[in-house]
Formats: sequence, structure tokens, C-alpha cells
Amino acid sequence: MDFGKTQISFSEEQAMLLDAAQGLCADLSPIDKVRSLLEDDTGYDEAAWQQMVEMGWTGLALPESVGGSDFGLGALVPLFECMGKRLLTTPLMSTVLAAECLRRTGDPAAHTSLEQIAAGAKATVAFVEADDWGSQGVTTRIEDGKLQGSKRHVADAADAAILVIPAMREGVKVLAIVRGDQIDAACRTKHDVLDAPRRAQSITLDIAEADITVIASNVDRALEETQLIGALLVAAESTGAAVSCLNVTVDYLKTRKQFGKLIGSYQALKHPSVDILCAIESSKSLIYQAATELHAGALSRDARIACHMAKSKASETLVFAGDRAVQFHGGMGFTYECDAQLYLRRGLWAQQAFGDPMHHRKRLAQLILDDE
Amino acid sequence: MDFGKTQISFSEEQAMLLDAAQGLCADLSPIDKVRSLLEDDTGYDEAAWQQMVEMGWTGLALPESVGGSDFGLGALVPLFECMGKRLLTTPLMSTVLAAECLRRTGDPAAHTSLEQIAAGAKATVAFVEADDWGSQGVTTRIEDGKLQGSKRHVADAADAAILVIPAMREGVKVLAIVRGDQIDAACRTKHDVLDAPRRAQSITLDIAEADITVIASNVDRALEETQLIGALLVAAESTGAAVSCLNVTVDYLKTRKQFGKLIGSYQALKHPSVDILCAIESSKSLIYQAATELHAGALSRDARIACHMAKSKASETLVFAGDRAVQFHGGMGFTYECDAQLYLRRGLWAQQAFGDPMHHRKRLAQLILDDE
Amino acid sequence: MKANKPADPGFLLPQSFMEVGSEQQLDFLREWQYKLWSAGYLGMAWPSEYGGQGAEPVFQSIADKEMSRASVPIAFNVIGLGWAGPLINDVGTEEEKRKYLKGILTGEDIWCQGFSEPDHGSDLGSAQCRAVRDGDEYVINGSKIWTTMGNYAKYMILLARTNPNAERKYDGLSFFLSPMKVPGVDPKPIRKLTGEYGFTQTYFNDARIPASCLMGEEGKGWQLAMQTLQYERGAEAGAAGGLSMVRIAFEDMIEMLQGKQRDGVEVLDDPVVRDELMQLLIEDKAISIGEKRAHIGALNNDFRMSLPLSTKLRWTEHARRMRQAAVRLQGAGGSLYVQDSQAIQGGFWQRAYMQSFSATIGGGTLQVQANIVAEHVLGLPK
Amino acid sequence: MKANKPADPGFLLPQSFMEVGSEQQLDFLREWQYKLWSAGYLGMAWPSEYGGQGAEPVFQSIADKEMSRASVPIAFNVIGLGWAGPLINDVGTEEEKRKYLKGILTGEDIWCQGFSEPDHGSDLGSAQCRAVRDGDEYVINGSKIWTTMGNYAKYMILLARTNPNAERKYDGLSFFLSPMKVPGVDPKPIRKLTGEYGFTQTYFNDARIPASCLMGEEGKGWQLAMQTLQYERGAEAGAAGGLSMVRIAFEDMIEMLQGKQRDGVEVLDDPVVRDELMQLLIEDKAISIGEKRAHIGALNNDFRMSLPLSTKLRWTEHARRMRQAAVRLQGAGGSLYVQDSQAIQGGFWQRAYMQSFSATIGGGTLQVQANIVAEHVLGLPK
Repeated sequence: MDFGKTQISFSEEQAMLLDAAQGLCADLSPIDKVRSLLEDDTGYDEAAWQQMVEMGWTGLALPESVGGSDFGLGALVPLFECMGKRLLTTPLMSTVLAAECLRRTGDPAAHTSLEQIAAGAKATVAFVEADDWGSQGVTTRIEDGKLQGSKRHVADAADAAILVIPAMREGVKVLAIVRGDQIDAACRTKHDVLDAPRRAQSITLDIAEADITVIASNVDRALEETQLIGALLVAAESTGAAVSCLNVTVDYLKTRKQFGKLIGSYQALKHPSVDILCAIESSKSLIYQAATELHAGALSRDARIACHMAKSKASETLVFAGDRAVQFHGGMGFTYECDAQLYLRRGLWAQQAFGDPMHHRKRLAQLILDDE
Repeated sequence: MDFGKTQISFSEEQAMLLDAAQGLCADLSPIDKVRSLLEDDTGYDEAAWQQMVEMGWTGLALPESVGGSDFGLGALVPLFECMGKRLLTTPLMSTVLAAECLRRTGDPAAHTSLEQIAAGAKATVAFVEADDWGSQGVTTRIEDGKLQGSKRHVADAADAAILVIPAMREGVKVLAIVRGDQIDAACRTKHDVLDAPRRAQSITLDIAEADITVIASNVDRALEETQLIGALLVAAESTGAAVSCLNVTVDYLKTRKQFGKLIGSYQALKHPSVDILCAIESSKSLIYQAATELHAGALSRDARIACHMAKSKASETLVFAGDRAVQFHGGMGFTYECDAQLYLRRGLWAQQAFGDPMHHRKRLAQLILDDE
Repeated sequence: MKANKPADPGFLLPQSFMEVGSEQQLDFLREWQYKLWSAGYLGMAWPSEYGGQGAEPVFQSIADKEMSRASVPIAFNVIGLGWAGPLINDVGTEEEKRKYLKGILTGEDIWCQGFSEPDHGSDLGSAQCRAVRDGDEYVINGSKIWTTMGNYAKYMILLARTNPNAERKYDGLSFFLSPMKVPGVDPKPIRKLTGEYGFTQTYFNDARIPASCLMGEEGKGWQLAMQTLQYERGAEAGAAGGLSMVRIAFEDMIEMLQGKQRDGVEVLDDPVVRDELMQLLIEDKAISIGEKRAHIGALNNDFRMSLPLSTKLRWTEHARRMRQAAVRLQGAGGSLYVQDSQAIQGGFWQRAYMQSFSATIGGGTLQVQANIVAEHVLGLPK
Repeated sequence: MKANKPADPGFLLPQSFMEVGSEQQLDFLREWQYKLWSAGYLGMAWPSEYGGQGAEPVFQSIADKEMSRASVPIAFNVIGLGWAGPLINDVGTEEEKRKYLKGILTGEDIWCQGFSEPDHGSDLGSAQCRAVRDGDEYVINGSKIWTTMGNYAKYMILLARTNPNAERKYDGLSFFLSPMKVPGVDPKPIRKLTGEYGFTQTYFNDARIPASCLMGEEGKGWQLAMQTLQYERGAEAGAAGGLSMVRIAFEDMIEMLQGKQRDGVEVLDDPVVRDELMQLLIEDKAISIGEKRAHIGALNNDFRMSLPLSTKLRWTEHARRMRQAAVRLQGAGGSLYVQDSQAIQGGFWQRAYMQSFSATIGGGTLQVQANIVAEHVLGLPK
């Protein structure tokens, strides 16, 4: 029986990228900026997006043949960790996942879209139709010359130039590449996402087949692998958020007094803070180990094991950190003004995205215990 | 959907019995007495047993027609809680369960054995053959005029005058009533039970059918119900043990100093002590509610729900209390001399007896969620 | 009572009086309370000359339980019904009774509470808000926080410092039945983590109130404040009754989960989910049964006062855990919030989970309460 | 190394040096250590004139890892190999080196440690055991606890108080390489919660030891004791190597559970069990990976020193939980103990679980360690 790898590697290049990302994210996303965008329609700053495009982040994991820098998928992990730390929320995750999904089909028909994404086009994948991340069921269909159906929880759909839509055609799952302007405003409903910086829509599709590109190669595998990579990126983002959440909490514990003592000196607050720290350290180790195992080709068993572990742990960690952050801030934690709630809401969103911890442990158990 | 009852009743008579039991158990089983019996072959004091018989405890739940006092099954709950508190361990539990099992068959052939038990005969039931409390499988059989097979984990088998042995006869489950003297020493292997005061054997059977009484009525139901009642009695005993375990721990926390302060003033020890207290209060509420629902007839759905809940909670509580007791005693807790280990070992035994917490929650879920 | 339950108003009703955040909710609840009072469900044990019925307190208890079972909306004027009213009834002057009691019952006069201050969350005795006598008036300066419905209230029960030089800090405090609608009193709404309103921080800036607002003697405010805290327990302690908080039951969570899918199967058929749900149910039942067991002396011999002192701690923490689990088990739908038409039950559970911190923090954090149990029940050192 | 692993001796071998409880075990382990030394696996970095090989420390590291992977028995003379030996090597006199080092490597001279006292578990600086100079001797009175293999040891590293009037309590302590087999030294075996032996409490009753046993100067004992604690980390810090504790891996638990039944099906097919096992596996992996990540500076920027300071805390607590789960998942067989022929794997897991408290308590309880992490990593106030 093989229980997965423990090695971890981190190159000089990755360290430099991390360093640059840390600086840029801090500049782009101070906390008052985050707050100013919460109730904004777009939810992010277009100028920030452009800077990220200029840094080449949309093409980081794409091959040079489509204009990418071929830096490898692993490079995205520290990037999303940094963004999570600053609650910097843009269509980048949706975009790189759309690219990853298209690329993994290996279909030449995806080439143009990949070039557009590397050059900065926003994109997204409509992964689910209902509330169940564990189901691969698709009822959207291409029939009688029409793409018809509806999708929920489509991240960053509002601004996406390219939407990747899984659909059934003659009993086979395909990907329809749809342009944003092919979906009317009337066919879009904005979601009210618990994680306030995050944007998503549910969409209804009714488009002529003649107007879309259809990809039929390796669709199931591409979707399934992309979903697992999505889980890892959310885990990375969550880990970053958990770091900041703990820092915010610890800062409060160091300054707030009750009954004449700094509340951080009470073990009832101190020891759970250490528990959060340890959970964060676990999440960090697991996301970086998963990053080490991620390669451009088909996901290895070790990579799958690592992604399941990382998502399960990181999701639990952020909910735990956010929940305790609210509690430990006392009355202040109960206010909208206190940042603790931002992290808690992020955690409640993130635990669901790409499957919750129980879901990932179920898949992990299959790999570990059933796969001989 | 119905989620079980919450009412609880406790009669004047029960209160008096509890009071008497508390006194007697304290007298019979001071902690040095418990320790002196740990490595004793019998594991209990025959004189103590006789006193319990004189108090009528073996017939407490039996009808007057066999010499019992018809006090009701619920009366056993406070009794075993008291015994648990003093770690007073005798064949009483095995004996009352054997009586209960025989009585629930409603078979007149059990009458003599029930009279003997009410008069003080020790008895036991061989519930399992393997290590799985959740399996009702029996391979012991009556065939060609012989009772043959083997049983494990037979509580108090060494001194039992009456052994109730589930066996298959012509494809049907029956109970064979065997006398203790019908099983040779060579057919008995003493178990080394983790809970040091407890005694059990594995036994091999090879007895002529002509020499045993066979009961064929309502066997499955009687066994299944008795096992659930056994679970409740173990829960009661565990709850009593948890009370003492917490008291022992709290006493230490009030006297031991480290770094110049009583260690009980540290929240890292204080708050988990409160958690243990709350878990004990839950266990108490659940065992007494179950006692309220227990009647002589077939177990009601509410009674079953209550027994499953009580066993699940009480088992977890004692393991938790015992584990923390060892930890909180520091170096002292690591010694055999410290009583913390006695409670922890009791907890490790008790969590398995009559099914562990997960097993009971599984059955509970069937009753609550599937039973419409 | 079940038959008289009002129809769904079409907007989210508050689960407790701490959640009243809009005029719409307020109007609905004021009307509902008036109906309750008209039907004789409130103030049963208060004297009839002040709007009550002069009956035995036990009748109020029974009515309260009936309301709870029927899950009707709350009787929202909680500080009036449960704190100020009982106090006025017990120790108020004839004039105070005539002036205040009936308006409390009908819901016409909304009351709020001014005890906590920003710098002294759990430590009431250190309150710094000043009240200085000036002729026939007191001049108030300072601020109070977590004043529920402060922006809607007509009166506040106010604990303020009249003597900063008192030897014991408690002896410097006085108790006022203080008007809210006077110049210099400025209740500023606080937005809660749920995004809604419901509390205010009330600022006092040279606010002048009549000296007759002083209740009892100057310097004896601490005792009156402590007395109001005891009424919190409910009808038996003299409160005018009504439902102060809608209890979210375990059953509600099961109902919500019915038909939901995870990994392609019914979530209620998932063995791991079932195990977790049973753990929650067992805790739920155990606390409920404990409330009944608390009344049977013989079954409370091992740890005296343990059940009364730990029950709030346990309910509030259990509620937090249960609601957190309910959100987690919703799948992708669990990430939607109250404005979303696809949010499960209108985002009820997300909001309820976040709202649950008001109970684990308010009235002394869980951490403080655990200390109390450790010290008073187990006798562990401070 | 795997090929040279000795055959199963037919009795339970200790998982750590703290569990050596019988002559039978001792004889086996002494022979095994001699073999290890003869084959060149011990003392690789120690000078060849004292029994070592004078090689680079990295070779010892490699050998240690190989032994760990092969799960060979422990090199039992741990206090000698890892504490006393390195100290003597670093700061000992020529005479001390000649007298002690080789016997440590061959296992002929067993060493024990005398730091902790019954009344000062985690607080070494308060040690009260007295050493009074009397001519060419010191007279020792007092007692030391948790002296591992005290009843088998020839020497003890002893921290004793030579000056009770020193201004700082630390300055009153001196360090001795003290003989155990002299009159007045009485190591009394302590029975552990597992029922086995392994520790002693050592009583000193006017025990006279040569003054030459003093190591370094009088009053400088605290510094030497602290230095030995640093060697605990392993070969890189100068220890003579060898496996000091057999690690129980997650894999071992899965292997044990294979084929076991619960509720009539394979326990490893039970979804609730699988979920719990995966939680344990994830924690197991995360800590292992963390040990490697600790060496990559760029990945440790958020909380400096967090991994080095928390790893022991986490391993020991994880080991306790994993073993507790292993016992619970055994079904009825989980209630049997080591003398039972039907106990699963000879009661290995029951014993291992109880034994795990030596790590969560010894060397500073988990509670004390959590304080250290909170204060040194998070900067929380004392």
C-alpha cells in the first residue's frame, strides 16, 4: 500500500515569483480597497487585473506555443496563497482554470481561446448545474442545432469573454466554447455569494450550435482534473486567508484588555490560536507538496492524493480560523466593521468550492484503501 | 419525524434505592479494596456478592413469580452508576443480563433458571463469537445430539452457574442453558481484560444435548434487546466511573503546584475539565431518560433511541475523561499507582462492550432517519 | 396559538430581538405584540391596573411554552417585558408603574438597555458613562454599546456613574429610566457581521434628563442592574412573558437537508453525514433532558449547580455547531446568501450561524462562562 | 540493514528506551547495540581513539535514517549515546573521555539521567537534591524521578544543588557524572500505567561519590544540563546515533485493521471509519511534509520558528490520537491486553496508546509547549 509522497521542492524561480507576488498583492489590495469593492458590481479593479496580465499571470501555466511562460502549474499555488492573504479577488482563478480545462483536452480547436487567455482574456468554466460538486451530471445539451440548458455557480461569469460549457451532444459529453456576448443580460442572474468579494452568476443558455466552438476530445478527464486543480487553488487561497485571519486575531489579542489583563494571556484564547497556527502549517505543507506533484500531463495518483489532502485540510482550517476570529474578537467580532467576518465568509464559500472536505476524504480513501 | 423523548421520571422508591446503593457500594469498594482485587483470580469479593444478593439486586427486575421484586429495569441504572463510581465489579451485570435474556424469551423452560438467579445464582450470556459486537452471526450449533462451538468475551464465565449459549439448531437460533460445571477447565481460557477488575473467558463447548435445556421462543428478539439493555447498563456504569475520574482529577488540580501556581488555575486544564463535566451531565441525562423508557415488555422505539444515545455518549465520555485524567496528572498520571489509569482502562473496555459509539449511532440513524 | 400564528410576511423575521433591523420588521412585530397582549398572552402576572391580568405566574409560564411550541414570532419588546418592566413592578414607585408598564405590554413604548460600554465588555462594574446632577436634571456624557433597538427605543435602562470617587467602584453607579428622544442622545446603528442592523452604540453628549428619571437612590444602581439580570430567566422571575427567541431545532436542519444531494446520492443517506447528525442530535437531546433533570434533586447530587450554571454555555455552543454543520452540509448552495433567490431557505442557516455568535459572546463570552463553571461547580482555583 | 534486522525474539521489544522493563529485554538490546557498534553504525563521528570512527557527522545521519526505515530494534543506551557521550566529547577532560566513551558505544556501561524531581516536574531550575563537599567526596541527599533504566545503569548524569544560598537559583546547581552502584543510591522501579516497568525513582541517602565526579566547575551545572538538552536533536548535534524510538506509522494501523469486521462488514469498508482514517492520514502526512518544508526558507516566512517549535507537540499528540483510534476500531478485541493470546497483535496498540502519554507529558507537558509556541511564535503575552 502506498500512502502518497512527502517530498517537497521549491525552486529559486518559484521563490522569486512568490516574492514579486507578495509585493504586488500587498500593493493592489490593502484592506480598505477590499472593503470598497465588497458591494461594487464588478467586485474587482480592472487596473489590478491589467497589472496581473502584464506580469503574465494568466499564461503562467500555459505553454509557450500559445503565448504562455510554461512556468508550470505549481507556480500558481504560491500566487493564490498571496492573493488569499490580501483577499485580492479577481477573475484570475476562473481564467486559469478555463485555460487548464481547455488545454487538458489536447484539442487543437482550443488553441485560439488559449492564446486569448494568455493575452489577458477573462474566462470561466461552468462546472456545476446543481448544488452538488460531487456529481458529474450534465443536462445541458446540444440538440437540433441549439445549445440549451442552465448552469449555476458560474464564477466570474459576468465579465468572462470566454465561457467553457460542458454539455451533452448525442450522448457524449463535450465542451462548448461560448463568447460572453452570446449570453444576454436576461439570461444571467447574479448570485449573492456569502464571500462578499466573490462574483458568480447562474446562466441560461440558448445559442445556435453554428455560433460556438465544440470540443469533444478527453472532455471527462479534462473536467475532472481541472476540478481537482481548482480544489488545490482554492486550498492555496484559503491558506493565505487563514494566515491573515490569524494575524488579525493575534493582533487583537495583544492589544485588548479585559479584567485588567491582555486577553492574549488567557490560555483559553492562546491555545486555540496555537491550534489554528498548526492547522495553517499543515495546510501550507500540503498545498506545497501538491504543487510539487502537479505536472502538465495527466494527474498522477500522488498528485491526486495531494490535492484531496490539501483541499480537505485547508478548507477546515479557514472555517476554524474564521469562526474563532469572530469569537475571540468578542463584541467587536460581531460587527461588520471587524475583518474577522470577511475571513469567516471566505471560509464558508471556500469549503464548498470544488467539493467540501468530506467529499475529498471520500475520494482520498478510494485512492488509498481501494487502489491496489 | 419523531426524534425520541425528553421526559424523565424518578420515583421516591428509586431515590431510596439509589441512596442505599450509594452507601453500600462505598462500603464494599474503597479504592484500596479495588486495587487489592486487580490481580486476584476471581476479581471480586464473594462476601460483597452475598450482600448484594441479600439486598435483592439479582432479582430487582425479575417478576415476583420467580422470586424477584419486580422493581423494573430502570432501577438497575442508578445501581450500576453507583457501582461504576466505586469500580465495584462483580458478576451482577452478567447475571441480570442473563436473567433478562431468558425472561424475554417468555419460554416456561427458563423458569427454573430465573428462580435460581433471583436467589443469587451467578449467570452470563455468551453474546459474541468473534470481535464484532455488531454481528449476530452464530456458528455454535446443536447437531447430532451435541452442542459444539466456541465463544469469546464471555463475561464472568469462570464463576457462572448458568451460561446462556446462543446456538443454531436445524437452521434456527436457540438458547442453550448450560451449567458451569459442564464446561471443563481445559475448555476455558481466561482473557486478559484491559479493564483490570473485569473477568472474562473464551470457552469451547462440547456437551451432550441431553444434558442441556434448550429454549427456542423469541430468541433473536430476546438476544437483541438484551444486548441493548447491556449497552445501557455499561453506559450507566461508565457514567459513574466518569464522575469519580473527574473528581480524582479535580482533586489533583487543586493540590499540585507548578511554576508557583496551583495547576487547576490554568485554563488549559480548567476548561477541558468543564468539557468533561458537561459530557458527564449529558451522559447522566441520557441514561436516566433511557431508564424512564425501559419497560418489561418489548423495547419501544423510544427506548431503543434512548439506549443508543446513552451508550454512544457515555462511552465517549469515559474515554475522554480517562485520557485527560492521565494527561492532567502529568508524570504521576504515567504511573500504575495513580488511579487515572484505572478509569482509562475501564473506558477502553466499556467503549467496546455491547457495541462502540459509532455502532450505536449507526443504529440510531436508522431509527431516526429511515423509520417513517 | 398555532391556529393564530400570523401568515408568512414575505420577508425574513428576526429570530431574536437583537435582530430587528428594519422598519418593516418593526411594524410587523409591534402589531404582533399588540395582538398577543390583546389576546391576554402577555403580562398575565402583572397587576390589572397597569395592563396585566393579576394571575399566577405559572399561567404565564404555560403561555410562554405554548408560544415556543407553536414557533410564533417573538414578542419583540424584550428589554421592556423582561428587564425594565419586572423591575418597575417590583421596586418602582406608583408613578413609575403608571407611566411605564402598560406601554411596555402593548409594544407602544420600546425599551433598550444601556449597561455595556465599548471598553468594558464583560466587566459592567467598571462602567464610565457619567451622570452629573445639575439642579433638576442629570447631565449624561459617555457611550453605551450593544443597545438593542436603540434607534427605535423610547426609554433606556441606563447604568451610569454618579460618583467617580466612591471607595468601591460599584457604589459610584446609579440606575436611570432614561428617555432616548432628547437632545444629546445619539444612537448610531451598528452593522452586524451578517450585514444587517439591530444594535446601536448610543452616544451621550451633554444630554439632559429630568432628575426624576433616577430610579431608587443615587449610588445604588449596581444592585438594581443585578436585579434585572435575574429576571432574564423568564416568567417565573416576574417577566411579562412572550417568546424572546425562536429556537432553531435539530428537526429544522433535517427538514432542510431532505432531498439534497451530495456525490450524487441523498445527503441523508451518506453514512458520514448520518454519524455527524446523530452526534448533534445526541447533544441536543442531552441538553433538553438536562433541563428537566435539573428539577429532580436526587439526580443532581454529584455536581451541584452544574446544570443551571452550564446550560446556557452548552445551548449556545451547540447552536453554533449545529448551524455551522447545516451550512457545511448544503453543498454548493451553502455558499449563497440571503439576497440570492437560489439560496437554500433564503440563506436562513448562513444568517443563523453568524447570528449565533451573539449568544456565544453576549452576556459574558463562553470563555468567561467556562471559568464560572470551573470555579463554582468544580471548585477549581481562580 | 534490513537484511541484518534480528529475528523476532518472541517477546515484546520496547518501542523506546523508556520501556525497557525486563532483564530479558535488556540482554537482547545490549547484544543488539554491541552488534550495531561492531558493524560501525554507532559513534561514526566520535574520535577513533575512544571507540568511534572520526567520520563526518552526516554519515551518522544517514545511518540513523537507514535504521529508522528498516525498523530495527532501538539502540537502547540513549542517555549515554545522546546526552552524556556528546557532552563528554565536547567539554570533558581527557580522563573523562577515556573512562566513559567506549563503554557508552558498546552498551557495556548503561547511563541514566537525574534531572527531574518529584516536586518539580517541568521546572528543572528548582531542583533540590543536595550535594555537599566533604573532603575528597560529595555527599548526596534527595531524590530524582523518571530515571530511565535507573536500576540497570552504571552511571547517572546528575544535576544537584551545591549551593542553596546562591543568588540566582540556577547558580547553585552542579553537574556530576555519578556512579549508581555505591551505597546510599537506591533506584526504586516505578510501575507504569501500562503495568510494565522502565523508570525508577532514585533515592540518595548520604550517598558518597568521589569529588572527581564533578564535571566542570561547581555552580555551573545548569549550563551543562542545558547543553545536554540540545543534543536531544540527534546526530548533527554530536550524538552517537542509533535509533532511539521505533516510529509507529499510519500504515501499521491500516495493516492491523485489514480483515477486521464491524457490523458484519470489513472495517476498512465502513465509510465513517474511512473518513476518520483519512483525517488521521492527512495530519500524519502534513507533519511529515512539514519536517521537510522546515528546511526551505522561502516557505517559512509567515510564522518564523513555528515548525521547529511545534513539531514535537504535534507528533506526540497525533501519535496519541492515532493509537487511541486504533484501539477503538478493534471491536471487542480492543478490550484485551498483552497477556491475552487473542489480543490483536499481542495488545501492541493498547500498550502503545498508554505509552504515548510519556511523550505528551515528558519533557514539558503539551500544555507547557503550547504556551511556548504561543509566546515565541505568535508573540502572545505570558
